[in-house]
Amino acid sequence: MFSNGDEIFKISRLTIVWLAGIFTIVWMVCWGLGIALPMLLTSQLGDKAALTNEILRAATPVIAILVFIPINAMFMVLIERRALALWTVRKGPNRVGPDGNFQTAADAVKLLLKEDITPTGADAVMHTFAPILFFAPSVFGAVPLLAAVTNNHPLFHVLNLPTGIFFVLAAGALPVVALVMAGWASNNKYSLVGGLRSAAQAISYEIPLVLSLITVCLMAGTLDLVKITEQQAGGILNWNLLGGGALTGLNNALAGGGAKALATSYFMGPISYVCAGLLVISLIISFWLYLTGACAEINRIPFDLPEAESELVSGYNTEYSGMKFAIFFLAEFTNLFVVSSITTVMFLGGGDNPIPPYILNNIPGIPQMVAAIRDSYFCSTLHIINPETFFATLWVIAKVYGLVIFAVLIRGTLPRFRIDQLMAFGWKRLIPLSLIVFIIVVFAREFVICHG
Amino acid sequence: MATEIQEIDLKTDEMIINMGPQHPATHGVLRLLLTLDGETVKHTEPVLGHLHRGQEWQGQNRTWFQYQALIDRVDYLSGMFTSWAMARACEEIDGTVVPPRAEYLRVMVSEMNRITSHLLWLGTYLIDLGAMFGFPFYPFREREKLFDLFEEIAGQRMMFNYIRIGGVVRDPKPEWLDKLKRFLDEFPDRIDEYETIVTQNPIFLKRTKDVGILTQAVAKDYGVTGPCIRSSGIPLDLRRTKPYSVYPELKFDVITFDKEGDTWDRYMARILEMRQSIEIIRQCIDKLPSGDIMGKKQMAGMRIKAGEGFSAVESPRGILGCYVISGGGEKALRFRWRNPSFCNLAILPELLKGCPLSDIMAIFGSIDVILPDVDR
Amino acid sequence: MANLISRAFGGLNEVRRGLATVFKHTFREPITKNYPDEMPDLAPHFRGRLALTVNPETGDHLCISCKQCERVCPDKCIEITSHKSPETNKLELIDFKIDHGLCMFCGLCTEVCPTLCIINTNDFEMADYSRESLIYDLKKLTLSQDESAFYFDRKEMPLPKPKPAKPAPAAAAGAAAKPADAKPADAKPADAKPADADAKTVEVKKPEIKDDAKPEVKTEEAKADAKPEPKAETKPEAKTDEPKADEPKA
Amino acid sequence: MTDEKPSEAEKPEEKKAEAAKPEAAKPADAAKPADAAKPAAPAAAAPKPAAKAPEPVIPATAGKFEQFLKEHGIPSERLPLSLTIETIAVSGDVLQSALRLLRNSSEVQLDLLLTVSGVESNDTFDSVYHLWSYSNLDELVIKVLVKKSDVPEGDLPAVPSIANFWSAANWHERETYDLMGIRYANHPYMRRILNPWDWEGYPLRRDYKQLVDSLNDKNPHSMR
Amino acid sequence: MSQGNMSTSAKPNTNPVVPEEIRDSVSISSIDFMIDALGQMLSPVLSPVANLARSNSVWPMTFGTSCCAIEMISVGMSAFDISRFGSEVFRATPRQADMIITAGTITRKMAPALITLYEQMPEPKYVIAMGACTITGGMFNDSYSVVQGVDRIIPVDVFLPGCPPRPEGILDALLKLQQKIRTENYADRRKKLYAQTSVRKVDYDTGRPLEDLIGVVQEDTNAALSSGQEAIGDVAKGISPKAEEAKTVATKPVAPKVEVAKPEVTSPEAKKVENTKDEAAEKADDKSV
Repeated sequence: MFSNGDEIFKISRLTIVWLAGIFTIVWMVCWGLGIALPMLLTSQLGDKAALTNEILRAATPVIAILVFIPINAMFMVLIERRALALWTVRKGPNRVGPDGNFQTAADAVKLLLKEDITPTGADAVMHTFAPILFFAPSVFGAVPLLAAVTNNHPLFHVLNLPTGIFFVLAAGALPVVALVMAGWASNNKYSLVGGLRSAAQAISYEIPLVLSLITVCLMAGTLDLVKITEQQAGGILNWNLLGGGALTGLNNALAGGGAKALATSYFMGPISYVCAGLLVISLIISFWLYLTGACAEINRIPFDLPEAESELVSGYNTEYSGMKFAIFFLAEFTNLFVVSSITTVMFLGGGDNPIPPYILNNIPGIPQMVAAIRDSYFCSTLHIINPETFFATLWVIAKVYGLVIFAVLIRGTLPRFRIDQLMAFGWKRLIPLSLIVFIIVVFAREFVICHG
Repeated sequence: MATEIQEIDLKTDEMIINMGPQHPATHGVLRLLLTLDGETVKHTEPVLGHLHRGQEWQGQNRTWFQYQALIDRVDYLSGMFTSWAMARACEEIDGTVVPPRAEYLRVMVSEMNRITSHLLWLGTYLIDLGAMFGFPFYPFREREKLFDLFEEIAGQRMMFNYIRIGGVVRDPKPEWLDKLKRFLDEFPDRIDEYETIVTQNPIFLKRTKDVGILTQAVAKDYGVTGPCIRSSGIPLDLRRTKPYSVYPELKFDVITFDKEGDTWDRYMARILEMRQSIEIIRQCIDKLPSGDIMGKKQMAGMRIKAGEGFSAVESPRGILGCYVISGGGEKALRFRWRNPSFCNLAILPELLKGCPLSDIMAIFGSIDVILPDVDR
Repeated sequence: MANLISRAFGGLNEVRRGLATVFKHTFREPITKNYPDEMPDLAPHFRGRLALTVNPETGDHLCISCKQCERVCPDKCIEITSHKSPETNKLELIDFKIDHGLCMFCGLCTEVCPTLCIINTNDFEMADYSRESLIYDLKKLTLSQDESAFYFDRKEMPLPKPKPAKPAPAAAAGAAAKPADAKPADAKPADAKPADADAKTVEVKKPEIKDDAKPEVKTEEAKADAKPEPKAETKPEAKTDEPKADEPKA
Repeated sequence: MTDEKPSEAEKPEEKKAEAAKPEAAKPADAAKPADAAKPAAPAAAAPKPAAKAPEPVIPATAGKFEQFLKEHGIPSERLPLSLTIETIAVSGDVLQSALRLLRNSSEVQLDLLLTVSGVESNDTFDSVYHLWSYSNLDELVIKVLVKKSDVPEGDLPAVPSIANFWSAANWHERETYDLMGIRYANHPYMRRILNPWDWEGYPLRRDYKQLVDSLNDKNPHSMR
Repeated sequence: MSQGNMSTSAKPNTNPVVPEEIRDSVSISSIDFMIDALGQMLSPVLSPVANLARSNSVWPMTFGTSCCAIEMISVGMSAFDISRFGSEVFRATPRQADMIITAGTITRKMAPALITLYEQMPEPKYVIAMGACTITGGMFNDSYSVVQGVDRIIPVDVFLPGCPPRPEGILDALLKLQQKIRTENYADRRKKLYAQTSVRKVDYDTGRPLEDLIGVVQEDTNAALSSGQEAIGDVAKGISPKAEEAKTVATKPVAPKVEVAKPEVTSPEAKKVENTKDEAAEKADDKSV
């Protein structure tokens, strides 16, 4: 079975090194700007530093994201290349740096130093702005997620919008404009076709995507990402993936509530149980719908028609070179990351541990470990580690990159749709299905006390 | 008040897209001038010749011995077949008798070559359909194993120069046959693996089912041969219908489908052909007689009797014919290749009519065209 | 409707099977060959770079300037310069040029060579920075005694009989190689450095091949004359007989 | 080889003019082998015995297809070229009707047109049709011979096109036009197919002279 | 020479350093001049970094015409795995590629496309001539329709003989190219863009070079080699003798069709198709009369 242990070991080592590097750097930036510097300023200046501290607190998440996105995209490109190499029985990039760790860094530097071409006949302004406009929303979009994925860390309170998910979706819908711009401004027919394809595709798949998320919001009763995450705390049965809280009663029963808890949650008896079952199925379908729609939204295989390499050469970015292309490249992977984060927050319980606390706390050693971390010097004095956030972040990282890897696996397996089939699939299958699911959820949730 | 409702068509314009000569899906250097209405193809004009290297001209300006070494390049994915076609044509003119061992070896290596050709087709076809990062690597993996065998017996991976006029050039060692057997044992599992990933994949089915249907009438009109026409229900397989070499002694059936073939049938025909080739090679190994491998000594200054001959073999792409006119000298008077790709490609405009842009790749890929075979 | 649902589930199941099959490859060992680190083990008949052998035992150059290879070459990539030595009245090799940029590695020259002098080695690392450096002259083409022995053994060619009357062109070759060598160097000062670098790498590579072959070579050489080795029972020396047959004709 | 030797000496412009006129180039070509001694001589000499050599075996009886065509009133002539495949020559006028008949009649069903090739022999341009069948084992080679003496000066030999009713012939005829310079009358799209569209000359003709320009240097011994 | 001066004086805004022939694919602003000057200054620092990055991520273009292309695909596949060197990112569009492996015979009909592709690639760009056909024409070296070596039409960095070369040979060539890249000077490489004149145009319709440039190009490259130092100053001043030489060499670029053609270019091309068709028909008619 493990005749490939060597390569698996190498790729895991690479992943751990990179993830540790990324998150250490990002957290150091956050901590330095948001905690250490204000602490220092307050101790030195007293009240005079209040305004500076406010500004710093506001700027911290943005700077953190700006630091995070490029490094993360580099890592994701690398992990995609390595993972695909693993699945195609080869070795993958392994020359630059140990294990090929810096392969994508080399790519990035090369792209930065490459000649930047604006083709004749191209609309130079549009041509330049398209990648920027493509990239910017992924930054905005990622911002409200920060609070949710860090288990509402105080540093990111400032970003906690009450309509978080809508903001994220709105930001996610923006890149289409950029793609059409890029396609149009390139003065190339393939680009144009690619851009138009992406517009058609994004608009079609936006609907099931949003409907599936609305289903979740309906179950949660809120649009606030942090609240949605918090509701799902307490083990896998509470996650929106499994019924959006419909199984909370079962969870409570297992946690020690017994039959009484069941009776409270499922107050209508058998009807409630049936409805709970329906909710579970519906939400699983919603989850699948979201993944499908998101795949289409970010132009991943099997929905990568806008840049279908064997048809449209390179689609909307055919005429892009050098740094502009690098930005497209970067934004594509950032989008993948953002989409995975949304999935994690909305369906997979954010930073929640899949093992419920009533089991986890009974495992010897775990509570002690948490306590030890909480009481440590880093935690209590320097505020480097916040135990709630720390473990939540670990889980978020695992879930998000798990989804990323899954997307890579899909990329390695499936061929791509044809454009008319893609549209038919979107309009004739996904949208009716998402509406059906939505209606089922609307009625079924009346018979079950969710998240309760 | 009944006003006449006028139907006003949305004003659309035809767009001319120029695909190729350098395009990832044209397998080299075909250029297609497409007239598109939206994404629907109205008209296709293939522009060939971007790889026209003058192979026939070369045939008339090289000695027989020299030209033999060149002709693997006519259809580089199935060099054995081009060599074989030429060798057969010359043997026909010359009346050379090829020893049975050589014939069996020829069948063996040719069928191996058929497998490599189909494997490459499988990989590139999936690339055309968009699965470009995972699956295509698997067929190439098996292809490498066959290439190692080729390299051992013929000296090079692609340009074999193995089948010569009068026989074959090198006798394989027993270890080589053992290796081949080992490969044959594991290969069916690999094909199963491919089929697991591809054959019933819903997206693949959507892309290929009922796409590019080749009717028998059109196929016959254009002189289509090979897996394309067999999947359309015409059992034309030279190995069976006009058996040459030792094929009469081997057991296998012509693979045909009952209905008119679409892209998926063409895919399936090639998968089945690979399985069939495995069986043929197995039989060859079992029946391989001992004896000489060269009927007539190959010499640098060899001459072929005056006369003309046409011979055809069933290459992975169809009937590969070689029409030779010899003047009795060191060089041929006229070499003429009947290339399956050239003839099969001619149906492309017919098949593409009214297809969406994306189907161009699905259809073009499924015809399995090799550009040097088209352009020579 | 039921049909639709079953089809949807069927489709999803197929996708799952595909994904699982791809994922299964996680646990398969990569088949990648570690090329720059370890040289590939090529078949003995691989048609790589052309080279001229010397007699592995005596070190005599084997070429007799019969120009058969030059004549048979479809690409006309071989150029042999020779002259009739006044003393022995035999052809004497002055220079031997092969343009590897022109060569198509068909191996016809090796088939017609009566003395098994020109052979295809297993070397394929010929990439170079200039067009001119691909034209190999006699000095660059001629293999050392050890390498010749290695290839004679590897390709199962019969060792040449030591001919006393041989014009021994090794010395002449050395002398003749000089002007030919100087020419490309003069013409391309800019490329001199890369060319040198290349030459170096070639030389570095060579010993690697030799190292693993050495022991065999010695054992084979010991019983060199008893050529029909245990290995050769299925291979009735078809290849080696052939050029011999051609020789008188030329 | 014969063509190369003179072409080295000539300027491309002159050659261009000559290539268009096969007849004009002929005497010059014929004179050449005398001085271009070594490789040219065998090549040039080779064709002559080929055409002259009388084939030993000529079947006494008319072939199956010759008979069949005769029954339908189409004259044909058996050629003694190939021993295994029946080869007949028909005149250009009846080519279309002959092929139509052979293709559609239920008796013979020669419905697979393998190839249309152009051949230049000593005194004729041949358009050769290889006919097979999808349903039986019959084979037939039909040749249309156009005498070089019949071709007007500066013109191409003309053969009626069959591409209008047999699509398989379309590209083959274009190719033959491109490489051999046989013009197929009434072809729907008689243009060069392999070479560039404004290419000069017909490469497979014996009197073809190659371009000499900066993209090649036509010296087989130059190692550049 | 005079032509070059004229055009520079007529269009003062146009950067005179860019040769006419590549102007449609390159636009240079004053920022580029600043970067150029900066590049000169920073070159000692920047070169090692840039070269390291460039040499380790040479993205090839999927350009393959014949047999060698199959080996080029093979080298990307599992057994040889060019990805170990960071080069598995085969880009279909020349705009994003760093290297073009001319895998397979380049015929006269294909040559214009290759030239266009080469010109569409952004600097720094490298060429590996793979296989005998592209180095010298190989076995087709006496054929009427083959370009006898791509170095006649585009500058080549590494020659890789073989027919086709083993995939390991491609890796070997790639490694040698990487070595070459590592020894480059950043500023020089930037400058070479403007000295880049060794592209020879080929007419798509006749398959002949537009101008027979053997002599001129030779002089030009010699001048480029010898006058490396003076050129730096000239670039800063905005006048390059090489650019003027280039003008004499440069011919009006035909737009041979490749897939990345711009829309306006395509439709005239299509018209051209029609025209040539008519012409051919006319020609044929003339002959028949």
